Amino acid sequence: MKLFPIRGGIHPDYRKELTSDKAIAALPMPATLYIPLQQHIGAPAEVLVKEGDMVKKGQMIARNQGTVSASQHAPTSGRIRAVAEVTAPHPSGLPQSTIILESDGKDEWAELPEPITDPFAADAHTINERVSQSGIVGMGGAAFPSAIKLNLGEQKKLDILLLNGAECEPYLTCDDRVMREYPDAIVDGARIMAHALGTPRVIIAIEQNKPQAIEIMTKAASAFPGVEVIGVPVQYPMGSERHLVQAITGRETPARKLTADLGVVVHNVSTARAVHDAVRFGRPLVARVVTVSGGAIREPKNVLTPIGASITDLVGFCGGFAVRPESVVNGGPMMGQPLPGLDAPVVKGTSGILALTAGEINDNPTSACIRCGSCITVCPCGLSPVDMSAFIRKDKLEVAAKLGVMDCFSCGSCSYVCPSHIPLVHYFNYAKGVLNDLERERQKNERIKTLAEVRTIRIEKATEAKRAALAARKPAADSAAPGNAGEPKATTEEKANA
Amino acid sequence: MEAYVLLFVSAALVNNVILARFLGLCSFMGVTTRIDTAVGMGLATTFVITVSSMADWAVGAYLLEPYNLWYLRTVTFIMVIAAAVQFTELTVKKVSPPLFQMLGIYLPLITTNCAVLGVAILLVEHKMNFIEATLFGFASSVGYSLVMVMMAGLRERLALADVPRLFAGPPNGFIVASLLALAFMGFSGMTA
Amino acid sequence: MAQYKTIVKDGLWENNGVFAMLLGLCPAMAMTGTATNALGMGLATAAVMAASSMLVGMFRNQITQEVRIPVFILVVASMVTLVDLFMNAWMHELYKVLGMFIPLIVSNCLPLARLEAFAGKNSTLPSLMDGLFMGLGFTIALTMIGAVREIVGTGTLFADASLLFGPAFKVMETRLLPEDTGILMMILPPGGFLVLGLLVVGKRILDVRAGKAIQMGGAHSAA
Amino acid sequence: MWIAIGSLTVMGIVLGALLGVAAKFLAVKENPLEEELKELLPGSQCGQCGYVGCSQYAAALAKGEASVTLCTPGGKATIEALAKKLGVTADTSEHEEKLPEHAFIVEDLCIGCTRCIRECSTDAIMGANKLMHTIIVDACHGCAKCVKVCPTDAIVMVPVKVTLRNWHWPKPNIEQTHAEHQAGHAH
Amino acid sequence: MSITIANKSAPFAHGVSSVRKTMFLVLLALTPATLFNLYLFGWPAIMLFTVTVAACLIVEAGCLSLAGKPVMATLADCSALLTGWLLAMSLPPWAPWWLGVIGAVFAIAMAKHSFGGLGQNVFNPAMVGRTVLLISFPVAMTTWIVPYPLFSAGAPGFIDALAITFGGQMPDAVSSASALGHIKTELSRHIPVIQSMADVPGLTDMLLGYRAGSMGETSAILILAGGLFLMYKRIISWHIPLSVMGGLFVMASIFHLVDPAKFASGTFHLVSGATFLGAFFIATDYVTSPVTRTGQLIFGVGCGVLIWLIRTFAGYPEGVAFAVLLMNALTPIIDQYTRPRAFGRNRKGEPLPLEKRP
Amino acid sequence: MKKQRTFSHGLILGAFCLGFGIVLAYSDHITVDDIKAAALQDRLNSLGQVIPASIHDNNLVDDAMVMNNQGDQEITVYRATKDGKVTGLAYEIFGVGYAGKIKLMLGIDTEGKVLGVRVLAHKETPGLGDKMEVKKTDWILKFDGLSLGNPPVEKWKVKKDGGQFDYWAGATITPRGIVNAIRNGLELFAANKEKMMDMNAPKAEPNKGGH
Amino acid sequence: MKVGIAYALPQRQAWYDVEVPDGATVKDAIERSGILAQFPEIDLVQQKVGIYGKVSKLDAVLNGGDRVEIYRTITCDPKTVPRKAKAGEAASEAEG
Amino acid sequence: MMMGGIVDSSTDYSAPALTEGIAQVVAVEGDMAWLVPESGTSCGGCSSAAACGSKGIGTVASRLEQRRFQMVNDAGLKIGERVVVGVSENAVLRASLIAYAIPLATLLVSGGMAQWAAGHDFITMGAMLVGLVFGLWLSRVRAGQMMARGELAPRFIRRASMGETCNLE
Repeated sequence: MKLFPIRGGIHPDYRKELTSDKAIAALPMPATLYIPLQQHIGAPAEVLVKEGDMVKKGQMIARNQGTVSASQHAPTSGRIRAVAEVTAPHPSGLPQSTIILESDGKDEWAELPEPITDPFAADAHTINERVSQSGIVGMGGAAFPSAIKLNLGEQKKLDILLLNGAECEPYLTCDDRVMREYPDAIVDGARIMAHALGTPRVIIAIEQNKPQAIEIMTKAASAFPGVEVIGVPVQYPMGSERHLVQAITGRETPARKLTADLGVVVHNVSTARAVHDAVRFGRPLVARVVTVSGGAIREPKNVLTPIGASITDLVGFCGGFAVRPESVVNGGPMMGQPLPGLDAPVVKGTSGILALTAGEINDNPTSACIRCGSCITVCPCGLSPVDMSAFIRKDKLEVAAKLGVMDCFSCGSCSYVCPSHIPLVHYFNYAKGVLNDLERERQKNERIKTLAEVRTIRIEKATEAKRAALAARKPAADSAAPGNAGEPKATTEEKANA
Repeated sequence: MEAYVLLFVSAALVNNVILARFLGLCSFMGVTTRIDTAVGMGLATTFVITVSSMADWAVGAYLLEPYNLWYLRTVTFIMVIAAAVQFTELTVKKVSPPLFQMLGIYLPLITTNCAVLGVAILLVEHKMNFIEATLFGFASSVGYSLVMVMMAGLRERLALADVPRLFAGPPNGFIVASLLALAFMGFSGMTA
Repeated sequence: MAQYKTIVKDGLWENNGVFAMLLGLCPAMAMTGTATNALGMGLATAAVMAASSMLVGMFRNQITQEVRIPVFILVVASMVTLVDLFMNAWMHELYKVLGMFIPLIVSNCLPLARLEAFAGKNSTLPSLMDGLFMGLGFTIALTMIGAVREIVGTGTLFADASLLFGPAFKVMETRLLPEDTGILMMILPPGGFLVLGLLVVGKRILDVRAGKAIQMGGAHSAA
Repeated sequence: MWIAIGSLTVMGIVLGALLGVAAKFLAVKENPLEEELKELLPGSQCGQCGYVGCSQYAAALAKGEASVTLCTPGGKATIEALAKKLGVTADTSEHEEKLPEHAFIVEDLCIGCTRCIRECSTDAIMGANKLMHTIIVDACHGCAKCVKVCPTDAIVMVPVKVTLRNWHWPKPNIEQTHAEHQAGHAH
Repeated sequence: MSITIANKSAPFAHGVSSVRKTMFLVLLALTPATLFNLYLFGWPAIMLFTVTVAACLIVEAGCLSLAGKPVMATLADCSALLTGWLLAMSLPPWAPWWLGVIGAVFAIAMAKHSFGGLGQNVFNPAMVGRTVLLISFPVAMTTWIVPYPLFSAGAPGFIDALAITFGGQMPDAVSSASALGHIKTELSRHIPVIQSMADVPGLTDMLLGYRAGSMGETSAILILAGGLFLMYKRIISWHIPLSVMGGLFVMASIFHLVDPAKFASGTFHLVSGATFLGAFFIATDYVTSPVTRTGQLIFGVGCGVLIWLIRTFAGYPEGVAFAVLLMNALTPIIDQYTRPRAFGRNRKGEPLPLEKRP
Repeated sequence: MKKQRTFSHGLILGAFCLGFGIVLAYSDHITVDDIKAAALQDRLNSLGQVIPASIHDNNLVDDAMVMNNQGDQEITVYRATKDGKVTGLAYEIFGVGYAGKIKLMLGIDTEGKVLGVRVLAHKETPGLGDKMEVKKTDWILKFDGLSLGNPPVEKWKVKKDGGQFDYWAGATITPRGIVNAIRNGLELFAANKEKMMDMNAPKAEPNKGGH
Repeated sequence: MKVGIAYALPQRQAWYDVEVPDGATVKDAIERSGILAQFPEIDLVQQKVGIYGKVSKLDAVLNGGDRVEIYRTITCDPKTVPRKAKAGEAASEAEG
Repeated sequence: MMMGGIVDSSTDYSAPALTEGIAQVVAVEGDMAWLVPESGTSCGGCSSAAACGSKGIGTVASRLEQRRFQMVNDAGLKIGERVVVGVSENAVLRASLIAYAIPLATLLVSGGMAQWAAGHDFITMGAMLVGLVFGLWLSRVRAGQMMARGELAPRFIRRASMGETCNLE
């Protein structure tokens, strides 16, 4: 199949060999699990349990709330210790509402929903409902509730389900391992999703630096005519949804539109496997494969981890730190988030935990920009990081916005190549945050202005009504004292209070 | 033809109004913080200079010369220029009020732009004929606009630079102008 | 009296037309190849400023808002013409050098700005003082620029002063560097801009020493 | 000589007439400045500026009687906008951007007097006579007028809380990174 | 277990590039040509080179300490070294020492540090230095000598060199005109180019560098090799060098075809003067050239055309420095109008229209 | 009312114009003679440098004539007479310098021998191309006494071009332009000797030129 | 017609807009808004309701734009709560 | 995990063109409405007004005069109404091209042609005058066209809601 070139991109040092050839190992069930109510984009889930409740594995303990949300399930059986504020796996180090579950060691399954025996006979709604019930979110890192994406078939005419197995981030091999070890589950999950979406074609895109995965997946897909496996060039960030779609179809997703508008829906390979589990066995998403790697980890490997296991447990399982890490990263080195500490739990979107040494990060002091233009060359979004960061530095965020800082998806290519080691992505994240703040503030101000006006009108009306009432009363009782009659009643009340 | 090309190059580049003749420096330092402003000012000035140099030439040839009133040139020229600006203002307003709304602010600045008067005086000093005068006016103002836009571009860039505090603002502008003038020295001798 | 003291101080240095307000740049560049020319130009401008400020101060009540600017221009233009005529008649050598630039005093921003800012609002005598001292401050600035450019550029100071002002000024002519050793660029256009820029920096350094805040941008602070 | 005087005079008259025509052409019927200024103000009529409401402040501004720095709820942005509109330079250095705040009612002190409710121009306080009053944070813009009228000091201003939803990366401090690194090398 | 506070956003990986490495590679690429020229022009050239580079470093250090920036750390980025090096290469080899020093002051203090130092300047510092010298000291800056290779007969010894560089005692007999200067002078006497071309060194000599000229002008072939090395190392892309040479060559060739008596050929323009040095090492200066590929092409063609215009019509025989400065002045505007198209948007920034799908 | 205001603007401005018109006209009136005298003196001064006072007893400006030179430019030829006999001529010649035209005044005697040359105006680079000014060097004085035959025509070049005239370091174009200009000036005389010496030819207006 | 429904706790507040038919009562609006599901602790028997700071009955008829408010009781004894200093009181009195 | 910072942003920052602004109707003349913009000018170029001695020209009142603009009143606007208008981003550039470059070009071209054909100063002058008038007419037409497309002048987008404020930057 003919592929299309994508703009820019880089070829970082991948270092996938640290973990790619080791089979997935399961983490022994930790004694305590921390399940945040929000592990996804959207509204946090609503707690269904309270302190002291006994739950079984797979039991729903928090329900999705609102349209964009996902439910949470107990990763093992045990007792709810508390619903409390616990540090989130987030660079801010801020706490969030988390269900704390103490394992009883039995790992007993709850009564699960009935498997859908023939999903291809079931209607889309049934499948979506099941996916939604199972708390499945995008497992590539963005953690967008998958059921919503599976609903797109209702609104748009779709052609292709694109399964993203590019895994372009260095170090990460969890998708690679899942593809190698569970190819049939992935293909089946993909076919179920394609059925729900109504797409005739399924394309599984895998970067060419994973030849075994390509081979195994091709074999697994060979039985199904609608399913193709395509090796895509090794080029970071090939795994970005829009770029992968461009590479496969040659079509560029317009800004502020979705790939679905081009007829393509993209899901992660691990998500497909989770869908398979949910549909065929009724199992909700309670565990995921996490790559634990980096130069500071003694025994890097891929670990099947229950959601909510603390990162300390995970690192301990991998032999602990060989050297003091410079940074511990949640996700890949390019787009991952630094962790403020190791207390935070693994969540559904955690694809990797990397403990990186200073040498691996290769962070040097920032020097002045020499306008070499490398950042422009590598930017897959066609932006001008050099100019945007200069404007942000001088607090001219509106100009940076004009230049497209909101179109940046923080892939990190520009920061990676910058010879002056300017924290370009950091600038953009800052700008995006402030611009969002401003947007929020603007919305709030508009609201407040309206509120004030509404109130003024209301009070005017009330005064008017009172005056009218008074005028009506006046002829009747024309001996009433004219001055005091209009005084608001509230004053007397107040006096009573005082 | 070649003479006209030379006249043009000489007036626009070699003896650039701003960089070699030092005319119109107020607007050069003042209205060059943004490119589109510089373009607006440049085009407005180009129009006014061209029109007023024609008018000034006519006043010179048909009023001052016959009656030997050259000593009144300063007064008459400046009034002709003021009238030309006023004329432009009214015409633009007549032609399109929205245009006027957008460009109106530049026009009053032009009356006191010494480039306009300077060009008029120069074409008298050089005893040019009508065609030369028109071309000279036009070429000079093209050179003016060119330098204005270049300067605006540079200053937009420098607004992002970490200019030392002592140099920030006007001194930096002068140094840029100095370097720009240095670059334009490369054209010297082009008309010899 | 205090008012006049402020006028003098402002005009000569504090609020100097060139260094602080960045006005009248055209002659400040064009006529400062040598200190002598600069001095001549400065004095001519000062004369125009003093005369026109006085006139405007006198007639300020007759000038309506709408015709203000044209009248100001007219006043300056007339004064300039007078200077032009008198200089041509009685200081012909100087006129030969400054000739082309005398008419341009009209569109020098400084006289107009002072008419607008001061003379239009004050009575005759303060206006005259303001015009005169602003003009002298302008002369000082021009002469400083001219002196720096001349010394660095050609190694002389007030060369040809005797030719322009009269034989009495022969004493001012000095040579500070040997023949042909100056940095020629200084008397060429780039040097003009450079020296003005550096002198503004110099004034800032003095201001900082004196414990004052740096005046960031004269008329255009946005820069 | 007569030609000189004559031509100059004629020119003057013509130019003056031209100007007159222009002035007539451009005449404005009213001065909309006050309206414009009013629009720049938050419009919550909080009165912290010392004037009765935003309109009065705007009127004072238009007349040049008031300083542009008086509007507290509007913050730095409003000051700058007003300054820009009026063509003055505002010294915003003293008006450091305050962190956004909202009012908060200490429940143990609230006696349900409804004074604050009447004071609030955005209906951000909910409650009734002798019943608990509560601030609706989303509707509160932090004017702090309620704080002044509360008889029991039950209302305090608290900073808007930073949560995972509104947290964002701070601006990178390059100089600091540089210094840190140097310190690192020194070890 | 305590780990570093998360004070920096992703990415947590970085390529091997650094400013110092980039500058170092450029210096490396310049080395062969420099060594050859130092050999060619002997001791005086070595002295001038040393003085100029040292002056640049000292001025840089002075400016840095005045600005309160770390001196040694910044000096180590090699940018001042490179500026000094390029400035030295654009001077006549036997020029007096003060030329190098004055050039260094203007290049580093005026053109670079008054804007805030590395990366903030808008004009190429080395070319500012050279241009200031050229218009200030036209005589010294246009006094060329024929090559006197080190240790060859007639070459000045160490002591003679001291006299030349520091004593200002230029031997009278050795001066010679550069090829471009010669043609220009002859043309002004109405001697056709074809005729005057007979007096300038042949193409091979021009390429190999056995001719009069500044250190950077001679030895085109070694400069070319250095440039190709930089391209191979991906320090520079082909866009600027090729478009500079292309613009110059095309203009020169067209006019040469029209009137060979008045206009020198494209090939001559390419190998003479500082074309190669300008195209590969000066116009490609990151800080002062456009950042996008399209912008670089426009910049390069502009440089090429201006070089030809200035060489052919203006007063100065060599136009590289002026052309580069003029295009530097246009760089911000070029940059603004050649920004790449953002993903999913058209050139204006509007979101792309949604195409009709088959 | 609007109309009235329009009118009054015109009147105010008109009144000022009238006032200044009178002042200026009067000033012109009192200065015009002095300006003329200054201009005349100026001209005489420059002529005096190329025609020694000893060889004439007339006012050089009075006996001027106008003719065209080789380049079809109108030039004024000033003639020195002693006892009614022409003893010398002076006229403007033009050379092409580095930065533009160079205007010189050439004075010759009746045999075509150079009495003196002076630069009137030029745009050459100060400090480099201005060495022909008598203030700077005495280079220009070396032409005194030379004529077309002395040195021979082929030697009327700068040394660099195989002629006999010095040039100064860094600049060849300027001296070359001047040498050419002088040679052309001498050739003009050679070709138009009769016409130029004809005192009956129509005389030029003494104060023409310069406003 | 559109009316607002609000309930507020110190840390969590809700203020929804709901569309109700003309002539709807306070109770109708509360039920329609679903606010009871969000705050299960609301007990309409115990807690008072009102419109814009005025206590009203559950079966009061609404007008467009009204805000239905569900109140909580005060927790302190108004008699024992310390009052602001006299000066402050006077000032607020004057303002009020 | 990207939990923070999700705002339902209705603003496409990078999109060009139409910068919205609020204007108030100050007069209605026939089918045209006069409006005064409420935000600052887009050019910010008056910084040199003081420098050039035309300070008075740049005062608030006079600048407001000049910023009055006219718009076809299709929407039946009344005095005092506030409306949202959109202005194209690079309008100043386009506007100055239309207002000055077109007439100037026709003036020079017609003058040049007349000079080449007739070679007489008076004819040339006449031709230039004709060219200028023609160019002014042309720019009027162009301005009209572009105005119709909303590329040049502010155009009516919608009536401003009560709470709508001007977008300050």
